[in-house]
Amino acid sequence: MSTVAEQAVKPATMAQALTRAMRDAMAEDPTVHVMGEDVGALGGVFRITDGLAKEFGEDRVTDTPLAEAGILGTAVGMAMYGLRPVVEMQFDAFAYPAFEQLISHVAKMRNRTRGAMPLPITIRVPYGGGIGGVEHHCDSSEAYYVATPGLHVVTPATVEDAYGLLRASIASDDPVVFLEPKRLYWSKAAWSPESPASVPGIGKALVRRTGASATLITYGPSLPVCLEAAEAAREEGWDLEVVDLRSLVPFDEDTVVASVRRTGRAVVVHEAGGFGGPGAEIAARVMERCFHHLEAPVLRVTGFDIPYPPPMLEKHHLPGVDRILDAVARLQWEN
Amino acid sequence: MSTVAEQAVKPATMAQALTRAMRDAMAEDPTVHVMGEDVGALGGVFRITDGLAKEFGEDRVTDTPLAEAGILGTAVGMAMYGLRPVVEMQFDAFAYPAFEQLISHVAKMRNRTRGAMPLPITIRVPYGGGIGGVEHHCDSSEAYYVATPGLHVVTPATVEDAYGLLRASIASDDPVVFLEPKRLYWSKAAWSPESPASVPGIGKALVRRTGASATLITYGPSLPVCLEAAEAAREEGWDLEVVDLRSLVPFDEDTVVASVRRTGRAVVVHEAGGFGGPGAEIAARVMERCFHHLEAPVLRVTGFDIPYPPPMLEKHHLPGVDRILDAVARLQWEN
Amino acid sequence: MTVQELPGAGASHRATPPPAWRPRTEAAPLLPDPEPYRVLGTPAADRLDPALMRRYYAELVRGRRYNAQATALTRQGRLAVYPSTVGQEAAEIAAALVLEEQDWLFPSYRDTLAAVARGLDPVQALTLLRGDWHTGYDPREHRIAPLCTPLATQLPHAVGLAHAARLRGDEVVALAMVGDGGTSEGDFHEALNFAAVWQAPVVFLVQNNGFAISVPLAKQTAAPTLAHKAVGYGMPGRLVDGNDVAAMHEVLTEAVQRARAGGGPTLIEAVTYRMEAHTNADDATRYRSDAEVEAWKAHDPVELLERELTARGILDAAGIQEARDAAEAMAANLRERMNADPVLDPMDLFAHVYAEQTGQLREQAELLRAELEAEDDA
Amino acid sequence: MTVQELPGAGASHRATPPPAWRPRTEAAPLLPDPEPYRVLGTPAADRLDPALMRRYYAELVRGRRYNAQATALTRQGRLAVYPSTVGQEAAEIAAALVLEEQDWLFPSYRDTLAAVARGLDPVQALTLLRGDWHTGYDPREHRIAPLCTPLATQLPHAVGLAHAARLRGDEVVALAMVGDGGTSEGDFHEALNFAAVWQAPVVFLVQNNGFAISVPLAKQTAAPTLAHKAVGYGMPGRLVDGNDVAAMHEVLTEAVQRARAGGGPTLIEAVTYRMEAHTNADDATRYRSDAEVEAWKAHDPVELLERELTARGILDAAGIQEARDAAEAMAANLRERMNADPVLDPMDLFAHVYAEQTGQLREQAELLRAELEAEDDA
Ligand SMILES: Cc1ncc(C[n+]2csc(CCOP(=O)(O)OP(=O)(O)O)c2C)c(N)n1
Ligand SMILES: Cc1ncc(C[n+]2csc(CCOP(=O)(O)OP(=O)(O)O)c2C)c(N)n1
Ligand SMILES: [Mg+2]
Ligand SMILES: [Mg+2]
Repeated sequence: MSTVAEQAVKPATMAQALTRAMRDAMAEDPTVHVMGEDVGALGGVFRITDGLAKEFGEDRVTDTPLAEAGILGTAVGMAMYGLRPVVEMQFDAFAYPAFEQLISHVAKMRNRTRGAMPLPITIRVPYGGGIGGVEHHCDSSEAYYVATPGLHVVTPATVEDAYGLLRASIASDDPVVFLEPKRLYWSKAAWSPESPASVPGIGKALVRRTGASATLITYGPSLPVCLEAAEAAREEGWDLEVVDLRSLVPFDEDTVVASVRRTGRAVVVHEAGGFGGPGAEIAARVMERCFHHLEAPVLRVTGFDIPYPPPMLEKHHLPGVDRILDAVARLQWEN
Repeated sequence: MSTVAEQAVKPATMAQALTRAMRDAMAEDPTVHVMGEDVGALGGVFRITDGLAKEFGEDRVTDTPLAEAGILGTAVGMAMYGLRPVVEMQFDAFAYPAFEQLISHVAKMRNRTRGAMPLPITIRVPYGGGIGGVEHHCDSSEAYYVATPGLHVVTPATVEDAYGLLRASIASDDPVVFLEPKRLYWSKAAWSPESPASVPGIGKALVRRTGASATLITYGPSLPVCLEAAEAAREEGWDLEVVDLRSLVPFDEDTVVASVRRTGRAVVVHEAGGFGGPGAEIAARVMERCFHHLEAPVLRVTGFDIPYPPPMLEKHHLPGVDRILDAVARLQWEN
Repeated sequence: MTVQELPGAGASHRATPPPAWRPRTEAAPLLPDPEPYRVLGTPAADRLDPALMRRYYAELVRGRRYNAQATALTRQGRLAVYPSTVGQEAAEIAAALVLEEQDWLFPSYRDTLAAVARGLDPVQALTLLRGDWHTGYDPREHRIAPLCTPLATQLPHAVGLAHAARLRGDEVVALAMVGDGGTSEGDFHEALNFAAVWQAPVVFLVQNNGFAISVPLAKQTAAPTLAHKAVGYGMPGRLVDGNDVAAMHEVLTEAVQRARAGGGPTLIEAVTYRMEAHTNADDATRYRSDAEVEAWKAHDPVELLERELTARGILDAAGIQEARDAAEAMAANLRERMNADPVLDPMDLFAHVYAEQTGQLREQAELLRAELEAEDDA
Repeated sequence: MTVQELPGAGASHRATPPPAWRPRTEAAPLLPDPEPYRVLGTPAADRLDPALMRRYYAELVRGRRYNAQATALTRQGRLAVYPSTVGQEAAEIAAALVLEEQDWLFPSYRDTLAAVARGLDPVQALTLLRGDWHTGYDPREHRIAPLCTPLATQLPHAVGLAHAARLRGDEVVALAMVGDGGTSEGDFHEALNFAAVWQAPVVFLVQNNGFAISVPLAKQTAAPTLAHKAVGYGMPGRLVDGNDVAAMHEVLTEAVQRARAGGGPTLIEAVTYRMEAHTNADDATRYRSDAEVEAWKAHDPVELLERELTARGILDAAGIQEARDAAEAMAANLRERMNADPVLDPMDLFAHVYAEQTGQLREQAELLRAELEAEDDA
């Protein structure tokens, strides 16, 4: 392994940070097991489990048969026996076969047994678009997870958070759906695994950029877009604050509400479809808690309410800087 | 079959209206097929398909093997060949095994094929609680369906609508998730199948009670509760309007917005969990469109964000009259 | 046999056949006997262990009484619903008795009797069906997974648990129960496949009781028998008379031992019959004839054993009476305890959703607490 | 055999065995041959139909060229991704050619070649992988279901369609394709079970090409062969050399005919090998040896046929050249047409979500239209 000094200077990708998080968790805790399709010799189709099988052996890093319900279902059993399975779903849409296991068991087991049988399972799901993937490879399915009590739903937007949040997820005694923004896998930052101190566990949002005119509330793949939009907004005379939720469940209402109360205006941004999407909850909740502070309704800039488009059209679907700025412009500035 | 005169006077249950809707659709259109677990000789565990197998034979009313993905998946193939399958899922939570088929195929087939291959499938799902059912028998899973573009999501609250909306769903060229409020199955109304004229197809909300002080927005099993709450509210001096959505997708924004602009206050009521539930979308949308008309934030009275409780505790979970009135009281009347 | 030796590889211009492929195992040892294995009433009964059979007899009588008492409790409104195992007691009880202490049982929603036979307090076993808390026991205490309502979904849990135990070096066997209808679910398939690939120490016990609610076996499968499904996973399949408790004991024991010894999973089909309706809420006359039920009465598991044991002098009138008295005592105790209203704390709704309550749940809990206090005041 | 005749029913105190149970079919006719069926290089090749084999030869050469061209297009950025079927052409093409016009093909994501062999324009077949519209053809025109990415999910569609056709009295057979990995999915199980119970006219063709991306067959199943899975559904299972196009033709034809005649479904395992990486994006050296790939080269489906046909004088140098020329022409045409940028209308995003646009979608379409107009203005 590389030394601290090396790590500190070299920029790392989010993919590397995720791999490192699993590696460190496995090294520290022998009950952590990684399982999924192609996670062994291949290291996963995104190479996120690269090298783990070699280091920890096939018993702890297991290429399973090709059956997602089976993967999650057996992970439930393993967790019942005291292991901490980290499950990889190969793509967002290929987690759907495991929905019954997820909803009826993973999310409910602790509650059903009055706390006697918690399930510390981390379900890693590469999600979202922007990588030219064909249908079924680009879904943003967080609405389903968010609406399922008993699950934590976490998604990093930075290299550092990728490490810290994945470590926290694996350490959690509750099941975590860990959504990995595919198109940020290769994003880079100067990062060393020795300093993940800034991630205070699951459930804390972070103000990534302070601003006074309005708040952009976002997470995962849309954070860089929002930061870019905030930069561009300066030309228009808007000073935007950007909040990175990092975890959708638990939802850090206090951080969000404090920001919006300060700015008086908000736009929620995510790739998932708007109708019934997570942004609806955020908008509804913000309006409930900030009603008398709001100068304009909370707006949403989201993916359209359509099946994910083919690669050649995806740029029209994804929330981009212009669409975000258009929404900011609609925040009733002339009032 | 009974005569018009008989029908007109006899009260009918919602269960009977649903049965009659399938019967009439099957009699009119030989491509309508009913399939599911126990829908044949038994007539379904709720007896909603009672008598259909006898009248139309096993080829058109089919007891399938016990596998929900298989049921919906074969229905997709049947629809591809020109049939109109009406699929019964035995209970809400037992529709989950069919999620991948629903999300990745049923919802997307028309779009994927640029309209060449629409799927006229009706998926009947008995849903919700209030009948003393054990776990997995009382879920309100509409959030999942609502967040899936390509599906219509319909739910009747009255005997008349049960008939009319089910006919409209079966007649629809698009897939419809038809949510049947279990606890209203045995609700009664004087109703004759010969006069379903008041149901103008899918996608129209209805003001069930006019009022001036605030709007209760609801659907399905919560409509009777809201109407009761509206009655009780008169004592408190509130004159509540009650809107029955009847269809969550398409969502009749105009009817809802018109009502709230008139009353200036709104509470959304449903059994499904609040966090990421359909009420979030409704609240967010209403606030967006009615911002300057609102005297108070739109509030929500919903099921808690917990796995559905055991029968002995469900009364504490379900939105009841008192909880609705408490929410109405919080609509900042003193402002 | 390697593919090099395949017939037809003779022609001289023919390339050597593909080296990566070869049959992984022979099918023959996987195939079940064509008829259900039986002991009672056959010469094999000569080797019965009297003490064991007396124990089984007592358990069967107790199980039958438990079924009757539970159904009576539904009529008195003390149970919301009860799926009876009258007629299936032999399979239920053998499934419990063949397991050792460290082993795990994965019951389906119907299998409260198996759980009780394994030592679970019947009152705890029945909380789900009574309407109080979903799972009334700590699964780790008796190593009994929660009664599982979504069909076949607990089978992969059994596989994962058994696999985990094996990885940790523990000699744990998991026995998972499912009905004939449940074999049609995708989860059944995936569980058996994972178990076979991992050679996990699991025994899959299918109780083929003829029906999935109203749907008869002929609409559920076209397979020769459900035990034949084992072939497709590369595990042995066994067909057994589910009403013959001695046969059940032998077949299950063999499978448990194979699993414990590292020999991998087994699929067992126990042919039996659900004598009563699906649950007390069901009307079985809609889908089956009295004649069919009557015919199966002649093959009752309790009577089969009683006749065999009395004919062989293993059991006498006093032994029968003793078993019945014990069963009555159990029923009386159950009745009495079930007649007490359980006390539930509504605040428990929020206590176990997560290890740590989220802010949103805390808010909701406060709402409910305020409502309850207001009610108390009124 | 009825249960009344079961062994062990002799003891006098024994009740008559349960009347409702009996084995539904014999297992023997369901069992596959233990080795893959072969024609080429065996005496069975004496009966080859020269005209048919020349047609197959031309198609195989074209198929091989199609694969090469498609992979080349990925390098030129004209295709986003391409899962090659080099080495699997015999299975791909036989699957298409055994079908009649009214029949339906249900391809997996890998099977563009089968679709092309059935008559689909390669450019239309490739839209999904090119990145323009998901399904580039009207499935009803050639009776080819959309290429299916979620594995095994199209198998129940094939069953439903075949069942619907049979209910309507149409003699339609559905042939559904899946990989070795796909057999592990629950949908595979459910589809085969429904097909067998309904006796639907479906042929399930599993191409066992040794890998599911990186996962070898031994981690996918412990079954003797994948064809043995048929037994558990009560349908015949057939094992065939997937690189032997004559054997593929015979086995598939027999299954299609049985289905058409009302004899129900068949499961066929074609043993083959994926010569190239999973897709152009994959690195196969991470999980398999060159030696293995080399060994399979000696069993190449195109060469196997070419050798057999030239040895038998069915094919000569001119015939070979003719096939290659035709393949080159196809490739040139494909190359040229794929080099043109497809024109997509962004507004199509909203056109086919529903028969009738919802109000919300109309609003979103207006937003996009305004953006596009603003861009045009800029
Ligand atoms: C996934 C799922 N689908 C449907 C049901 C509803 N259901 C409860 S019991 C039952 C029949 C089960 O039949 P079988 O597997 O033969 O078990 P048995 O009831 O005979 O013990 C059905 C359909 C369920 N519990 N789970
Ligand atoms: C439900 C589902 N899970 C995972 C995937 C991702 N995936 C694509 S191809 C593939 C391997 C398929 O292997 P196999 O069935 O043998 O077909 P082959 O690629 O060999 O043709 C996987 C895992 C998928 N497409 N669908
Ligand atoms: Mg059964
Ligand atoms: Mg393969």
